[in-house]
Amino acid sequence: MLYHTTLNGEKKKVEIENAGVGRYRMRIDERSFDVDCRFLSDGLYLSLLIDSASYTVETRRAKRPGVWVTRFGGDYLDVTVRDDLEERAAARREEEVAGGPAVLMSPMPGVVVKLSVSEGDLVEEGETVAVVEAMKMQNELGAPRSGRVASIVVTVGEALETRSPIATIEPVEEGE
Amino acid sequence: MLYHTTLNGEKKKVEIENAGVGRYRMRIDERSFDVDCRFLSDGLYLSLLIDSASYTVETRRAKRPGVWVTRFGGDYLDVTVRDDLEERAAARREEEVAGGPAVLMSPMPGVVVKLSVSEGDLVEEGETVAVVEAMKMQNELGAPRSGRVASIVVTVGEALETRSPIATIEPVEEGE
Amino acid sequence: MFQKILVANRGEIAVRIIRTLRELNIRSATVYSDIDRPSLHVARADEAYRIGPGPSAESYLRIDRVIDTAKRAGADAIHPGYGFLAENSDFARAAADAGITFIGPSPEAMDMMGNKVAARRCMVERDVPVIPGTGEPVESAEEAARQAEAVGYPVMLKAAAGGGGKGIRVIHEKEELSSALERTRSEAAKAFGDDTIFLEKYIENPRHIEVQILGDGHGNVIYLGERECSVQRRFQKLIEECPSAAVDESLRRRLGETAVEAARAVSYEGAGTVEFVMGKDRKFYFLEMNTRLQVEHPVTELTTGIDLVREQILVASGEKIGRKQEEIHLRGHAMEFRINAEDPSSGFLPSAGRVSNMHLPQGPGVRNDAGFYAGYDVPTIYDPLLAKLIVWAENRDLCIARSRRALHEYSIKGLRHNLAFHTWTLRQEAFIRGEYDTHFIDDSFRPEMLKPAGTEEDLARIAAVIRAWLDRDRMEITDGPARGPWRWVARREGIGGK
Amino acid sequence: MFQKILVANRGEIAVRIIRTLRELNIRSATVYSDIDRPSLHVARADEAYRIGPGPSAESYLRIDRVIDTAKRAGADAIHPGYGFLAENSDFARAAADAGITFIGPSPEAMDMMGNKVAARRCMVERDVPVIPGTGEPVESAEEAARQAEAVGYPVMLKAAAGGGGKGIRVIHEKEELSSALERTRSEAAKAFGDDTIFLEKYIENPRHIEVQILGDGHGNVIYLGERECSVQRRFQKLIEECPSAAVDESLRRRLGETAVEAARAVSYEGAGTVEFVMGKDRKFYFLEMNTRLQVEHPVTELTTGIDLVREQILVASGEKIGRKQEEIHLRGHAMEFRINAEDPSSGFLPSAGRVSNMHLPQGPGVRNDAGFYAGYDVPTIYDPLLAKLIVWAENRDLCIARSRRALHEYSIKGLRHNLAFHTWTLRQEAFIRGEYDTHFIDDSFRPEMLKPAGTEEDLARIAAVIRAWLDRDRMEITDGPARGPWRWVARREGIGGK
Repeated sequence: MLYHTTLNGEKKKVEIENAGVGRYRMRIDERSFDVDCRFLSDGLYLSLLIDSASYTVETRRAKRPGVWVTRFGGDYLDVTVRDDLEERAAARREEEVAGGPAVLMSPMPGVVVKLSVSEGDLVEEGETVAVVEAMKMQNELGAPRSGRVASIVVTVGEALETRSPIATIEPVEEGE
Repeated sequence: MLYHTTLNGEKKKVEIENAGVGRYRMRIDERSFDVDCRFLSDGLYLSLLIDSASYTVETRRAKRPGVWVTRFGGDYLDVTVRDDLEERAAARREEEVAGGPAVLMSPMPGVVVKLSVSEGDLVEEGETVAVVEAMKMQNELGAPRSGRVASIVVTVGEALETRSPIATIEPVEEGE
Repeated sequence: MFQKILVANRGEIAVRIIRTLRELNIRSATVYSDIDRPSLHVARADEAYRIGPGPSAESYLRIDRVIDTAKRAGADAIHPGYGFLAENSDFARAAADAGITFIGPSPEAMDMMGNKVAARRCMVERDVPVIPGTGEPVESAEEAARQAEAVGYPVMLKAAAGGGGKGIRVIHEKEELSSALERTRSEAAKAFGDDTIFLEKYIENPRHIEVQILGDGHGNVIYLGERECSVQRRFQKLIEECPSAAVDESLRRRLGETAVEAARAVSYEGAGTVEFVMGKDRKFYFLEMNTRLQVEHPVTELTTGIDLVREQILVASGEKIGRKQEEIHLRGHAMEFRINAEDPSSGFLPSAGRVSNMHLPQGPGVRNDAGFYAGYDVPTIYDPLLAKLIVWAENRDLCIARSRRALHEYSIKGLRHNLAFHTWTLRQEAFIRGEYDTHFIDDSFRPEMLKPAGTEEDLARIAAVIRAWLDRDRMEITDGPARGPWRWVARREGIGGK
Repeated sequence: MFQKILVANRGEIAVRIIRTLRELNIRSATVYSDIDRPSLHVARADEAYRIGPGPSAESYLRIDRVIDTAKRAGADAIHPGYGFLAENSDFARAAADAGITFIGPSPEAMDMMGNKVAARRCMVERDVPVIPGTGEPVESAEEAARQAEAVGYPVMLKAAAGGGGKGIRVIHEKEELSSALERTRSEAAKAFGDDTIFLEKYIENPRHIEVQILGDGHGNVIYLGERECSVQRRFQKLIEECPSAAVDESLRRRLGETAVEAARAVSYEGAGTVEFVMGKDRKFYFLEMNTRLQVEHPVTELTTGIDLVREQILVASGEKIGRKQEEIHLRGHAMEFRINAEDPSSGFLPSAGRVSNMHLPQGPGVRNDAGFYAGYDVPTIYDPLLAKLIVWAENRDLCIARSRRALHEYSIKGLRHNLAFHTWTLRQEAFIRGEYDTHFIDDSFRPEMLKPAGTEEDLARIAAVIRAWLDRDRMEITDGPARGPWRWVARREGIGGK
């Protein structure tokens, strides 16, 4: 079966065949690998032997569809893995979103201690929109895209949950 | 509710009332205790505060019905806990068993390397009946009761599972 | 000796203190807020008492409740840990009033060291070097110019009400001073509502070096080597070392003797830390004294072999320090890594949630001081320190190699943490050479550096693909035991599944 | 230096060696039998190669397969660990023939020390003390009487074919000797089919003391202190200490110098251990030399600060030992507890099964060398050593206190183990005083001693009753996550449950 993968922005196609229980034959570009794969700790870790090289891998689904956060040793990688069908669906989704507004959400539970912009302000991507206090730390939350602040839906002092919406930034037309 | 408990051969009655979520009021003899009880690690450990004294307890069901193996700190205790109904059933069971034959079973997987007795032999409780090798160690298995070896159902070299029967010892009548 | 000690804290430090109490055969009692009922310190203590709702202002910071609990538990001493009430002299006084020993210095020593201006004055009297500067607010541009000339450029203008790096301006040349003063003053007025400004010498390439000291009630004060704490992000320490790569034997002695002098100035009893800032010229200046156990005390324990919590308790019980200065030897090298529930890939945002699984590193030279366990729900209302990894080896190079190995073994699942940040730090040339200062992280760390390139990319692809592949076969393997056909296959092969 | 080393072992020792390889930046390869595919050493190594079916005779003991694997992996050295092929000189020769460095002494040194009679003769030539006795079989009662007179009573008669404490008889007086010889001879003939008997001095209250030595290929040999290994059950070591409570500075020097002499006798290269038996008169005698890393090497590492596996590798690569004898200092005290999958409450029967959960002790002075993890199925076909707990403290008393604390924290669920046995040992007066010999456990341990009495009885009742109570409410809480109403309640209170 063929998969579309993305890692650090680079896309590659990967071909996988089943080669016995827990065994796979994989092809990436011109290279191919034998993979022996077992679960440890009741499925929490994956032990891979890839052409005899041993890796203990942690992996979990990210929030975005088709994305896996994977750890080898000390490093974490975000990898997208999609089959043909999913790849086409994702492409459609991206097209629709590209021109649309983006919502800034709180990445953790906390309390709004400051709003740095007002509705109607123009912001650059990454510019601070709000400051949220959690675990005794003040955290500056930046705009998810450049554009105009279309709405702010929280007030200072308000308690937020993870993924509570804070503000919506809409794109600004060229020459506007 | 009233429970019959046995610890190290000593029997006691324990009365328990529910006193809120995860809270109990207990009475043993003339002493009574407030108990606050929470699970840690998804139910694998129990944190108890008994009149503010803190215990982290591991406990699991033993093979015998109504018996719990419980650990506080470094110590392990076998405790029987039965309600009235179970207590009566257990008493009946014990009566039936007392005069009957007992089966020696392998406590672990292994291989029979020696049989120390033959069918018809008289043995004392604890006397070696068979030697089973497991994990490179030879383990002497003793008779579960005194009596006569009624049957031996394994041969030297045979592989055993946990709880495989090895021999049956039947009681010898007084004066026989 | 004490019979029972109340540990008035939570998290890893409460667990760590309880360990030493158990080793001393002293009964441990502790306190917990409602949200902390399932916390590790409650399970590890001999006794635990509810002290109020989750927010610390209603629980761990309530002097009255802590003292009442100590009385109720029949504790004859209180160990405050660090943070919360540890440097609160009112708390120390309340304990004394209740007839309970406070494990720490006298309230007077705490007050003196808690007041920056008074502490500075006290140090100057004792010839302990302080950063050259006014010590008093700057009133005019002329005065500023005169003082700047006296201490030598570069100088720093500091808003009295600032802190955490805010309200600060560095001036390299005389010509800049006057306008800089104006700007700093007006910014301070705007930001803090207070335009008081101090001037002091600006220390270039500053290192944060601190000295562990130990005093008793019999006039003995010794020092137990230094700690290098310059790996900081926005004034938060992240990695600490003992010894410092910038300190040799003779400098160590001078630092140590200066710290002892500072401690003697306030008749210090117990364990304390004298913090210095050291410039690239190896001149050092008193910053402040922390009148408590430090988060990073384990690096000192591993190199000196001394249990500092034990020493605190012995001294508080009236014993003399059982060792002389010349008996203190540093052996090898130790590093501490603070494992925080915060995500270095997105601005170190705090993370919270359930630890679905964890694996602590083990083996030679590895110490874990952890305050969490698999299945624990990390609350958001306290500080994000989950655990400390402390590594010892024969020398600094081996300690770095061993730390890399330990971090490679370390795994925490279920919430974001900063393990990858520590791995990154251990790869930086400046860190490896030991040539870094307190600006190191803020100047050189970028979140995107956590995403490595190289051959592991291919492997990551493969792993991810396998996961997808398995998932496709309806194998439920995220965040829980493997179920479904894989489990059945595993059993058939005798490798898993009950 | 080596680029890649094959670790020809499994379990905790393979994991421990792999750790040092990672710290040295040497690539690690290892081997596994079919049943060991999910074992920890496979996951921790950089590379892993299948070597055959489960039984060691078909995998870990197959010299041909191990050598082939080393070649296939491109390893330039092999570390054998302990057990399996570690003391097999044919293996060492096969490695040399394949152009691969064997990390250990020369095959000649292994052969000499592997032959007890030859080793004894070699030691006698070097004036290393051996147990006074015949060294040759006893032919007649007259000869026995003459020899017994020469070495002094009590003496021991030993069947040549015996072992593990069997075929031994102790004779205290001359009058008993002749008939005892007859009986021992006839029993030996019956039990072992060989009536050869040796006579030697019987050492009363024997302690098993061993000395760690380290030699290089440049004629340097140093000793790294002793280890006390007298806590044994049927000749299996269970607890080891460094230093020994029975050894003072001057005795340590004599033991060490004697061990170095023994090692020099065979031009020893690498890490090795010279075992002595020591009587209550503190006279010691050579027993044998183990030409490999010992299970209990970590207690030496913790007190000397030296990584022995690292030293082995450096020496094998041709380096000189980087330290002189006078630079070796013992600091503090260390104890090792072997955590075995065996049940002390029923005759130490081996246990096997899945580790359903575990919690390793942490904090100051605690080192874990573990070969298992939560979810691991412990196989029955290898030795029962799951892990080692190694504890360091400033002195022996503190080390005992800390070990108790660590064992209190230690938890393994899902199979039987000997943690409770270690807790028992730490309560014994003889052990606490350090006055014990190799008979200590066999003489004083009874399984029923593991069941304590006291106030905890009541509490155990309560705990058990609560369990029963919860169970009654249909709360499924055995061996798995809490489910059902309790989970719901927990969530409502914000203390658990996702």
